[in-house]
Amino acid sequence: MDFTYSPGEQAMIEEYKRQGKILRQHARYWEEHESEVPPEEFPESADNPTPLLKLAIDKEGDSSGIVMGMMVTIYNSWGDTLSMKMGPGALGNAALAAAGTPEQKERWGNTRLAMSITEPGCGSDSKAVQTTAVLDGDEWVLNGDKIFVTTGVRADGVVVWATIDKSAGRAGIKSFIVMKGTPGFELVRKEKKLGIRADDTAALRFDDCRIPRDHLLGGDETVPKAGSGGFKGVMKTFNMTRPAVGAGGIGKALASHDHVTEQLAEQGFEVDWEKGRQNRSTIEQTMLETEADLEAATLTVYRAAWLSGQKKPNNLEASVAKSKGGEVARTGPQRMIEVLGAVGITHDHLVEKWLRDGRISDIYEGTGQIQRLIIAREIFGYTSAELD
Amino acid sequence: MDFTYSPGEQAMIEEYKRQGKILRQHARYWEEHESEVPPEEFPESADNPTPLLKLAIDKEGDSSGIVMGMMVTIYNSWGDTLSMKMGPGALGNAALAAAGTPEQKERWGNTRLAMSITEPGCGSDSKAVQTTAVLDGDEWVLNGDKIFVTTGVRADGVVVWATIDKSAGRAGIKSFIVMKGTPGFELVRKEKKLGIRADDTAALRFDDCRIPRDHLLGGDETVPKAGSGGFKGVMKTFNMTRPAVGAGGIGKALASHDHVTEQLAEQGFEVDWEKGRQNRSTIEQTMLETEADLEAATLTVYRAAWLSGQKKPNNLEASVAKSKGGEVARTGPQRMIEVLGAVGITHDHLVEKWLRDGRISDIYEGTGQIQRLIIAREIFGYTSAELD
Amino acid sequence: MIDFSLTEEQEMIRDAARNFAQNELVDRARDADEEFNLPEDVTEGAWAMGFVAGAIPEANGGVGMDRSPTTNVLVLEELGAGCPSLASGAMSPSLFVNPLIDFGTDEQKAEYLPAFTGESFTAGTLAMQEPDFSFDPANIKTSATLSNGEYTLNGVKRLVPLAESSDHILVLAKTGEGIGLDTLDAFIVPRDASGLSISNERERTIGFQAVPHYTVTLDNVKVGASQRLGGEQGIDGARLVNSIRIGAAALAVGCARAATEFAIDYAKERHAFGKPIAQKQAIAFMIADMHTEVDAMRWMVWKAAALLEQNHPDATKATTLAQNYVQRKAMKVADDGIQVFGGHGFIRELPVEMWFRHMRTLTIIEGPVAA
Amino acid sequence: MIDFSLTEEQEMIRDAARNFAQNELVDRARDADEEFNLPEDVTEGAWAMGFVAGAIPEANGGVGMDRSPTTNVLVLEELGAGCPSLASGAMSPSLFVNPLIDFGTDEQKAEYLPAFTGESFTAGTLAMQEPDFSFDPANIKTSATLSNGEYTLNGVKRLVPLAESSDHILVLAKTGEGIGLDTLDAFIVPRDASGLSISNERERTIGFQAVPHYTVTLDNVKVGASQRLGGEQGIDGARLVNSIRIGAAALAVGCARAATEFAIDYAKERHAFGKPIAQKQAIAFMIADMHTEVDAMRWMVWKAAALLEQNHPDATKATTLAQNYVQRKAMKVADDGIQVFGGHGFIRELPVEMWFRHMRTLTIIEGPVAA
Repeated sequence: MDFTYSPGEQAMIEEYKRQGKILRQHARYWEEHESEVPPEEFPESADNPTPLLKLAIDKEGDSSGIVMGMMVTIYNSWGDTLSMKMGPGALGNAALAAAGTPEQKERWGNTRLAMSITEPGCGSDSKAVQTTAVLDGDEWVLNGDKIFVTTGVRADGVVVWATIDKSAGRAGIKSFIVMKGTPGFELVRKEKKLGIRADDTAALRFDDCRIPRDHLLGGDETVPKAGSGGFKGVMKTFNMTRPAVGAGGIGKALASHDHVTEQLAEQGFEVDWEKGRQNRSTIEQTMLETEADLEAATLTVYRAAWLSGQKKPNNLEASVAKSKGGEVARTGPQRMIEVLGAVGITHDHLVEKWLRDGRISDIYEGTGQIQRLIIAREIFGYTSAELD
Repeated sequence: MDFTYSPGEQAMIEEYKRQGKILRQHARYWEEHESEVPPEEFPESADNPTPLLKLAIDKEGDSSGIVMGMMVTIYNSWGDTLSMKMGPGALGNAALAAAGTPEQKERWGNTRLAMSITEPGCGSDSKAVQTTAVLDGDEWVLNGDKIFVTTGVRADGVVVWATIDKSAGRAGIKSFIVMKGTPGFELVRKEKKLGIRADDTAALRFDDCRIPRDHLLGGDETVPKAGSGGFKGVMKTFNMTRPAVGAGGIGKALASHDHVTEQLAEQGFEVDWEKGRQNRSTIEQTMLETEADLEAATLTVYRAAWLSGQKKPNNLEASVAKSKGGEVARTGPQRMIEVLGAVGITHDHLVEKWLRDGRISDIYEGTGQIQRLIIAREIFGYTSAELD
Repeated sequence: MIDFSLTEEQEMIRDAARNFAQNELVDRARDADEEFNLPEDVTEGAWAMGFVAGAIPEANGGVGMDRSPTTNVLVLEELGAGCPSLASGAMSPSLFVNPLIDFGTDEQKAEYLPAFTGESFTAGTLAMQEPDFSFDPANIKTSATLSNGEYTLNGVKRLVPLAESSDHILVLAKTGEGIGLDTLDAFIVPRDASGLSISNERERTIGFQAVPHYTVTLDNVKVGASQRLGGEQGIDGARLVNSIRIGAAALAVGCARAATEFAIDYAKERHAFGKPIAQKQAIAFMIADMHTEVDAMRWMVWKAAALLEQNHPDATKATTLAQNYVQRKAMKVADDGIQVFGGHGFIRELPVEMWFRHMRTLTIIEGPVAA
Repeated sequence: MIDFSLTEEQEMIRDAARNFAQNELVDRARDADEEFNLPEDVTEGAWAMGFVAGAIPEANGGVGMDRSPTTNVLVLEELGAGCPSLASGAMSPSLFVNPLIDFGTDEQKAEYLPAFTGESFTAGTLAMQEPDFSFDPANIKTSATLSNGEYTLNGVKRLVPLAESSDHILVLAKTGEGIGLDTLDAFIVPRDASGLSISNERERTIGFQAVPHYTVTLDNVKVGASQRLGGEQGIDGARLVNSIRIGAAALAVGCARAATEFAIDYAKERHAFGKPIAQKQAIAFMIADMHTEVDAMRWMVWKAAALLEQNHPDATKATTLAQNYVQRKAMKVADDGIQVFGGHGFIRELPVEMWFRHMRTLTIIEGPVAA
């Protein structure tokens, strides 16, 4: 049992924070210019190599890679939604890596692939996917509308969900790789959002879009009967994604809390950890309770990741982490604005932005409600038919 | 628009509080002696006539009778679950008054009748009543188990729900008057409870219990088809009961808040209404937020009652009031114990008792969850089949 | 007497406000927010309805309706249900006019109120907020020092609506020491007073983007003793602050109501997992709670307004309770309002994310209007 | 390194504690509570498991296992899941023993610890709570004044478990001035010391009725300087208080877990409106949140215990955060635990109402055991 960061992790986190503060100087600009796509690399990136390099100090005491991935996600999110230097991949690349054939990985491994699941008529209900893929000779013909495609503008292509057999429900849903420029594949718009405005979120349309037969991810054209084995394969990759989305939410809330802590410290105010509740001020109590909530959420994220590192199932814990992360992303920045008072709603501080940015955390990758459904099914041992 | 109490109401409330403090001197004794039934009348009652007499001062400015009934309920509950002098009736009498034939009212009007609905297998789901009443010649034969019968020990008889036609669902449920001493009618036990221990709560059994045909309340033996008209008649009487149960919960929470306010005042502590949030102590903020919650709940109760006084439908508002009253009965005393600290969990104060007593408010007459179902159906315009 | 009834006149005014809000505000709200624009026809339309100036006494050229906080909260709820941001922009002159009516000397009323009796919208405003995180009207930092029959004002005011277009700004300041709302004073300061500066840039805020807010700095601004609102007697600081806090709360109730009604409609239409999401308890209960809190908040605001109207000694307590309750619950309603819509709630197309931003504004600043 | 793994030894001890709790506590809990009785076989059974005395050094006649707060919280969660009240009664000697191990001088250990190495349960206790509503261990009121090599203790202590049957009471007091946990001192006071009185009546409490608690009054109680725990150096007050707070939190996690598991089983069996109530989202989500918070609370407690074990400078912060979180969430879990059962939850037959009372006790008193 250990809950301390290794010196290397500590150094990495500090470096993420230091670089995050640099990125924050760009944050307002790219939020204001949401119709543009931020650069792949900021000018400062040359002098600021990835904080992961700080880890070398102390390999012995480091956490497992998956847990460390959560730290990275939290403190990456802590700075801003911007990245000093964009990584090469996107969400679709994870799907490619997980489910692609060797040929597919070889062919598209170096492209940036977005992931396109959601449709105007279906949010969390992924089995309601209406986009169709019909095999016509050696080509799939795709038709349908997709929304909320993260990185959909910047990406080279997308991994898109479509059904090849509506009657089969989830089992009929397959993933296809469609590259930009394919006729019939249209980038409809870049969404204007409450927060994470610098992140690109696209709406796409497939209108008799024809792709070669071998663009079906994994290559398996069969539709399993009744059972949802095919779907479960997809759900499995979520076990890492849900804690990560929770971690992103925690990052925003933590940024708000850290910022307000600094602001208060400038006025000589500090939480006294020894003093009892009865003798605290309201501000002190608010700061303390918010930090407790953040700590709780963070530990559930680490727990879900740690299990995964131990090769233990974490479907339940992944949803616990996601629901807690989503919750603090809502309540944390809200309360921090209350502590700041009226200036908290102005652009004097980034807290109002973090409230808007973080608000998505309880929505995407399954709303808090969907997470509770998953948790409840797990603890009751129910199928999705028994509890929906 | 007016939200002040008339001088008469003010005097009545003060008198309820004064007498309530006398009753509190008996509170621990009767809680400890839960197997006994408290007296119909306490010795002090001779010198303490009903606080309603205080109203005479100022009839002009008084609230409508139904609203005033809620004040009475709140401040009756404020003292203790004990009454200086028991009223003559019980819940079953209200049903008799609302649905009885003139002959029935004449015959049983002066007896104390409990109301018996709930069964071990059905809580909020009243259409699941399993107790049967079968007409055999000129007699109804009742069979079944009943629980949670308020005043069931003290009462002279009960108004009991039984189905005369299971296939008809709610429409088949009728009310019957069964007096104590009827063969086959057994008082199984007096329940031991978390709180309101001085209140008697009985479990009853009907084992081939035969009653004359004219003991069917209202005398209507027909079973309406499909529609739930028969049931709706019963639900209507609830529109007064739900706000009243909410009011009872508020009484307990208010008692806790008033008590702690007094305790704090003794130590020179008072909430400053002018000071802003940023400058309050945690205790001050807790006292203030609890009072705000109490005020909100109280106003929803008054609103539901006021509508009823205006002969306007209040099914929605009755459930709003019940859900808010049930909520503050849980959170109010909990927080007040937190303010008192460790002595708050001891018998030094009655607050721990009010927490236990009040806990029932979010359960009986429909749990908070059932109230939300009713609210949701009303605002969506859904039937109980559409939202269950 | 506990009485929730409205007078016939109140019902009429409320209905008129509702019509105006639904017809003139709802459809304008999104563009106004995105374009940082307070449309002139909106301010003129509200002006024509008499919401602001109706209570200016006949003696000062007004129509002399009752100065009624209860009527005002009815109007403000309706306007808030249309768009709290546009409503606050259109109603911000009430921050100047109502305190003048309530506390002004006859001379002050005669001098400053007639400007607001014309047919066209006239801006007027009040400067309250300060940059300090522990800002508290009961312990305001802006000072007014009396010397040689003149007051010298010093301090920084934030988020002053329409400061740029108002001829006069009512500045809250403290003439003495101590803590409490009775330490408050208000000064009628001309916008072009020497030492007063208005920020070039509008303040950027999470919500209320249609309303121009400015930082106003007072650097040894000198005003005559006659500019002190209420003259030698000064003002009832608690009453002024209560009126402002209740105004914000009433707008918040309206906005929360709109969010709830919008969620109800959407939940019945939107299908997931084979049926309307309204038929899912998780969604149904969330919206049921939204409805419940809108009700509860409204009665809290009504009570505070009624006590304020009666000049009841408990008015400050009722206002503080109502403000506290509304700040907690309205924000939750707006936040859950997004949740019902899932990802669609996050896009700047449906109004739900806008209401969320407006609500965060409304529940933080002490008040953009006076009830 | 973030690491949730347990050692093999910890897993073994935890499993043993689980077996003991499920077999020896669960069925005894209701009668013990109703009869205000701490059954001797329960205290003896727990004693035989070595939960209390295991860490007494070999030099003092003990078995000398590691003094491990992390192992202790594993045990306490399990015991709390059995019955937190019986657990606290059986483990209350830890309030005396663990501080002695942590802070005692060699002489003090040699004098007082051997009494706890026998085969039979030996009572020992600590007096912390005071009647003041603003009680705060960082600002304790009981005073210890040094004069002529003797300390004079004055103060009133509330809710001292097993005071009547303990030979010695560890009394928390302040020798100096100031605020902070470093102002704390502890004194080993014989129960029969002159000036010390134990209330005749047991304290009546909402929960934990099986455990005898007493008011202990110290009226000019004189003890030698050698009775000051830790001798001249005194104690690390923060570490002592942390250990106690973490102990209570661990019991609360166990109790909340029991309430959640019980609710899960019931919700799947109980039918209403034609199906198990677990299939209703309102109930399912409520229990899902109960599960989530039990998890979150547990990791908070683990972290605090791990930092305490490492004597990490952030241990006090972690403990305060864990205590705060557990106090809020565990109470909600226990309260919702009743709600799942409706009217049945209100009857003193199912354990849910008992857990609610125990939880209110656990989340208010600072700690009935030391981790």
